[in-house]
Amino acid sequence: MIRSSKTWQVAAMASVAGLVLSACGTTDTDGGGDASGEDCNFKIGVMGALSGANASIVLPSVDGAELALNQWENDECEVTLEKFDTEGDPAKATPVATQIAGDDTFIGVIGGAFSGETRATKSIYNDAGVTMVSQSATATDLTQEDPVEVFHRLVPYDDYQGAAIANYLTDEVGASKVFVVDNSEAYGEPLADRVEETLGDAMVQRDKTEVGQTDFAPTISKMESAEPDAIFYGGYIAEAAPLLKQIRDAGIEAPFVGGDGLYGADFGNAVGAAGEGAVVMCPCAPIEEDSTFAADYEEEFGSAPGAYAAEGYDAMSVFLAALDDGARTREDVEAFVDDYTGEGLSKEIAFDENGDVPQENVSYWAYKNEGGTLVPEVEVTP
Amino acid sequence: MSDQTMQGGTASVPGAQVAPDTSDHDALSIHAGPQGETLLEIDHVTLRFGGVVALNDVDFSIKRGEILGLIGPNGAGKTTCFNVMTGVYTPTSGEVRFNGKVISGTKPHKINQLGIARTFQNIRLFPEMSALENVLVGCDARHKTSVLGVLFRAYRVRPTEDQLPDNGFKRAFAKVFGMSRHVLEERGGRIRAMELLKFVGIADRAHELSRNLPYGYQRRLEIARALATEPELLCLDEPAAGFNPAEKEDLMDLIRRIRDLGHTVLVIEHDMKLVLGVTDRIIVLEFGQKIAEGTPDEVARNPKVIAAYLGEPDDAA
Amino acid sequence: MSQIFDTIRGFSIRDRIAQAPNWARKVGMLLVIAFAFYLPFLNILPFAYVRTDLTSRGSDWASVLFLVVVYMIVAVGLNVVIGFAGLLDLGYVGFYALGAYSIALFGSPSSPVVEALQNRFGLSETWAVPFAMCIPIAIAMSLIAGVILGAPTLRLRGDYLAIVTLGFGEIIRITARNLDNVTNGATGITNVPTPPGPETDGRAFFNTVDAERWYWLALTILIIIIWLAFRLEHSRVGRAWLAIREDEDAAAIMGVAAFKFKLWAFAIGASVGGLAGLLFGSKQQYVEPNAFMVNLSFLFVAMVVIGGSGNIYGVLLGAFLLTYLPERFREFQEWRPFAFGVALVVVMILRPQGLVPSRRRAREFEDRKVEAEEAAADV
Amino acid sequence: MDFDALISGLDRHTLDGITRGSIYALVALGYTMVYGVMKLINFAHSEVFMVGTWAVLGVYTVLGVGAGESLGIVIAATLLALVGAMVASAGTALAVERIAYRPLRKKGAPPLIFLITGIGCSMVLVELFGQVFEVFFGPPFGRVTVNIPSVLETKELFTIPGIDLTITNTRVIIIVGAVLMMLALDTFVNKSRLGRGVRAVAQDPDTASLMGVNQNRVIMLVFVLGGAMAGVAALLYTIQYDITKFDIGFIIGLKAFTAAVLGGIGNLRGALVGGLLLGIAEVYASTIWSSEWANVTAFVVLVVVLMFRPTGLLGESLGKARA
Repeated sequence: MIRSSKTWQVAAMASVAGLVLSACGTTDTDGGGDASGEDCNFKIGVMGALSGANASIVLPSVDGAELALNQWENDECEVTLEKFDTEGDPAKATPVATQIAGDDTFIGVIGGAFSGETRATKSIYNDAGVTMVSQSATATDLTQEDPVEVFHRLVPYDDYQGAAIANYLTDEVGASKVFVVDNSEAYGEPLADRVEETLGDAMVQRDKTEVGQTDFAPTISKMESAEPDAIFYGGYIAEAAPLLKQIRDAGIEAPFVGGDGLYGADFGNAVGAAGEGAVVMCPCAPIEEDSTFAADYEEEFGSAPGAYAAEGYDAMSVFLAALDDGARTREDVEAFVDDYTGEGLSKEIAFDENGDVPQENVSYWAYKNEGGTLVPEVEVTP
Repeated sequence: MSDQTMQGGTASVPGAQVAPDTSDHDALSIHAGPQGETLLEIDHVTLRFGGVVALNDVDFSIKRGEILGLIGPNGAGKTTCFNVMTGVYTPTSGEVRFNGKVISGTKPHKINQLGIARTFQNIRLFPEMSALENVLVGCDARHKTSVLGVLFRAYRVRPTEDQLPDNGFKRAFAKVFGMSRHVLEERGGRIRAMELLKFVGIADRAHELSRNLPYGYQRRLEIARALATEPELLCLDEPAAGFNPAEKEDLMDLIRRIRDLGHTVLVIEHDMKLVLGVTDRIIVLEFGQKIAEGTPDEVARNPKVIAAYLGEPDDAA
Repeated sequence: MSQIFDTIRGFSIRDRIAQAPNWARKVGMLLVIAFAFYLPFLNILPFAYVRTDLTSRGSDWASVLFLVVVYMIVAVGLNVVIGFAGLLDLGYVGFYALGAYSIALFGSPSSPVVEALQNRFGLSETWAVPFAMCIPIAIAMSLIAGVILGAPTLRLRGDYLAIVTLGFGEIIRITARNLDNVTNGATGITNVPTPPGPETDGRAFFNTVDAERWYWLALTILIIIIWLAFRLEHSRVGRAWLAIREDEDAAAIMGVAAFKFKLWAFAIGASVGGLAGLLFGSKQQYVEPNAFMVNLSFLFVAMVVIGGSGNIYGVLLGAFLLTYLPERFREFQEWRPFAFGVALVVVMILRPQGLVPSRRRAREFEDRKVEAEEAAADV
Repeated sequence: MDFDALISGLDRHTLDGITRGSIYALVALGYTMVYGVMKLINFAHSEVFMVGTWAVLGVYTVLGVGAGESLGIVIAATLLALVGAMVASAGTALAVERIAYRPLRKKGAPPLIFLITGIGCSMVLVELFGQVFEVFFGPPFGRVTVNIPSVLETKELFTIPGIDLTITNTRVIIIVGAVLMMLALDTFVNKSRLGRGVRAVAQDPDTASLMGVNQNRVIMLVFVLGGAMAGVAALLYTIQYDITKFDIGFIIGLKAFTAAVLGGIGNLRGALVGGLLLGIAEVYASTIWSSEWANVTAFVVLVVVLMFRPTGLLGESLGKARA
């Protein structure tokens, strides 16, 4: 018992010490900068896969947003861009979204970059009234089946993209027997579904593969018997590279077309010689090489603007325009963005009632892999 | 816990004569059927492993209430015989009947529930459990609480007067709503386990891990654990191995007292003196075959037995 | 590192707790629970440095706490399988996924299953199975899955069981991804229901913004589950598991129905995992197959082993550390997986029995160490 | 469901399956050898394979070779890459043993601890290539897919007449290479003096050490051999698929481990049988349905086989590898 009474002494001392220390103060869990209508100190979040295998599709847009912020001139307001890494994982995106939603100094979010995390977080942002402008989430349901007030995006949804790809396949490539492959994931499968829908009879066969797969022999043998005159793949670079290599090894020379999941700076490097001439479709207009944006971007980040860099720039510009316009609360920003119209880098920006850019403003481009870089080939309409 | 009060019991020093057990063990006696009837029949059992014949047409029976010895030189098939009886092996041909019911091919835990328990030649206690817990595992074999019963304690029973808690409120509650069978079983199990430890004479170290117990205690703990499952038939596999003469005396006494509780006992033993001293009847095995059967006197005079043992004088020691 | 452990051991906290008077232990327990409930609002220096939202790039403290508690539930459930029964389950994420999917499939008005029910019985478009009904469905589904998985495979030896369970976890995920007409495939299911509650500030009580309410709900469930787990541990069931772990054959001969108890361990673990998955899916309000990758199974096992397999407090600590630390140190984002791997190796080498091992396990380790040293000395 | 496609091209699909399975089998050898001797699952073995693929890339980069070299250079570069991959993989395996497993063995830790440590090692190795090296050395390290030049280009060798089955040089190299390496390993374990030591330790470590077998040396040897086989697998993999990535090891490792268990873990020939069976089963399933069901098929095959043969097709035990 003697020993245990000592324990209680220690416990008592610890609690007293705790109380004394607690008088020292509290932390500022809002993360600094109280939001009030008068001083204009705001934060804009960007959330997406900043690390992980798919970061190369997201990082350029974050850089684009940063560039837009750096170039912004406004004496009144102080805006910081806060980057949140979600690894593209919806489960990791929700605490981030709740954090942003709970911090009043955030007046807007650029993102989510992918559809899955956007689906998981958009109701959080909606509840808190934080405006979202996504640079690259293309899933149809985000605006068409299950729209929320605050969600806007600068890219057209998969339905249009699928139609555009199908049109490219039939009109530009002149294919009448397209073999459609997807990666069974939330990105590739719906896109391939749309392509299939639009192609109709022009599709000979459909096959599904796995993420992380490297041996595509069963798919190749299906292709050999189907004898397609074009191949579409809805998926990401990691699987496209071995798939392409095996297609070419098998002596199938049909043109290879991929969706915007392949539109990344590392595509050329990953596919190597087998990917020469492969086409990547993207709802992103090419950035003129001599444009000021490309030059500025190159100067700032040391590389040519990659996937969705222009969309990232535009998303940031929309928010900054709202602040220029005098918006100081989330409600103001939301109202401003809903009615926004303006000439963006990527396209003529406006949002319809679902948060989509009107179809006529969107351009689709086919990029051809030439010697390891994606070169704009032709613009396509859905 | 209530078992704190139970500590003490019969204090004994390892190696020394265990003080005669004076406590009342009526609670430990089991309800056994009519004495003298056939309890277990080994009916022409043959067991082969590949080409090796471990048991060859072994045929004997055990009567309720007797102490039967099973002897034979090393490798004669005694332990194999136990393994067949307790369900570890299924005989190649022939069958084992217990209380008239065929048990060969039944799973070991089912056989235990039917009423056969055993100890092991090379002690196989649960080393990380205390002596008491080891016995409790045996007691659990007779407990009826299911896993859900443990979790939710929804199965209530009306407690007897001495099972009621002392605390006034709890007492009133228990009177109205009854008590969880799990709690009662758990409590009863502890009391019984402690009684058993006293019965075999090792209650003084009930709360020690079984692996830390001295050798003699471990042997006796195995017996207590087996008794806890309330077996009609208790099989002891070389219980005296490594004992000195004084301990062997104790053991003989213990075996008789076990029989007095109503258990039937089957003993495998090398020590002829112990076997001849304690058993009512003896079966002799050699090379997997029964070579003799009879009272200790008959067996001791049987020339085949003498030959078998003289052939291997080392093991007969 | 080991000196630190020795110092901590010097305090012999466990002995002191065990020696403390009964009332003091009860009061202490209540204080700990009260503190746990207060945790989301902890804002007093220096304790507030545990918060994960100190920088504006952090993540919401209450949301992190919620995830910590959900993983604690998982760890307590998996501890029944690994720590108590000694079975290696590498597919625990499968049960977690089943729990999340059951509430999504039956509770969400936009799930194909509910839509089929609506059409079949002419129900309105907003109809779905109520939340309260989804709980037994989720538990039953994961429990049945546990029995279906366990019944044929529990007879396999440890390492075989590991790969079979791992495969099971993958089968659940891939099936959920591929069965487009049942689970919406890779797109996942939105509008997963939340628990009912009074409307406050114009929002549902369990909404997406006030994460602390979710935390309190999960914490309550965790406490109940811990309490039940202790009941199991100190009962005939816990003894049977220990006996099976130590000597399965001897246990069987002593009347322990080894297979039955192992299957129970599996089923109990599975239903706890399912319950955790249900909480996760409901809070997330969105369920998709990629949230249930194999890596999560490894993380769960790591929680149990790092914390101290077999000891409920240990696995709670393990779950806390492995969930909390990566969130607390978000600023090192890219380096976190690397640090995680290094930490896993270092902790295991320095303290293979786990940070807070059960006493029995700790002794087993000492024995093994001595044996290993003796074996080494023989050479 | 397209059974016609399976039946009509059965020869072709079987060949595809054998090609895929050969690589599984080679990686499975590493799991099986370690398990046979130490009775533990070396979870870091998948990364041992991954390191091998990077070594191939490294050798090609240093030599500066690409597609379309002359035959002599192709053979020389491929052989050098083979050596490089074997050395790198064996070295990685050895490092994992020395740094992570040996201290645990000294403490006599149970298998579960080795498992978690192996997962930790695996994460460290993955992150080295996906993150750490990128920070220090830049590309090609990092989290992107990296192309490995097709030094050995795929060419049609001949067509089997009658069934119209085209055989390419890469296929021949993969299948023949895998079988040769496996035969060599089998002979080594069964015939050589060192191999006897391995079998002795696998059968009975205590007796083996009493007989003067140095257990540590045997364990190191086992890791080196398993690693070297993973290195061979890495070269064959790069020849066939032309890529590497920081996380490619995981899936191959998972399949290889499944293959090892399927054949009977601890049994060298079991690894071959398990690998080939798994490869064929996956390809058949991918043909009948599509590749999205391949992994499910693999695990279902495993469960079914284990239900009827609880220790795998050929049973376990490295010691009795001859049986």
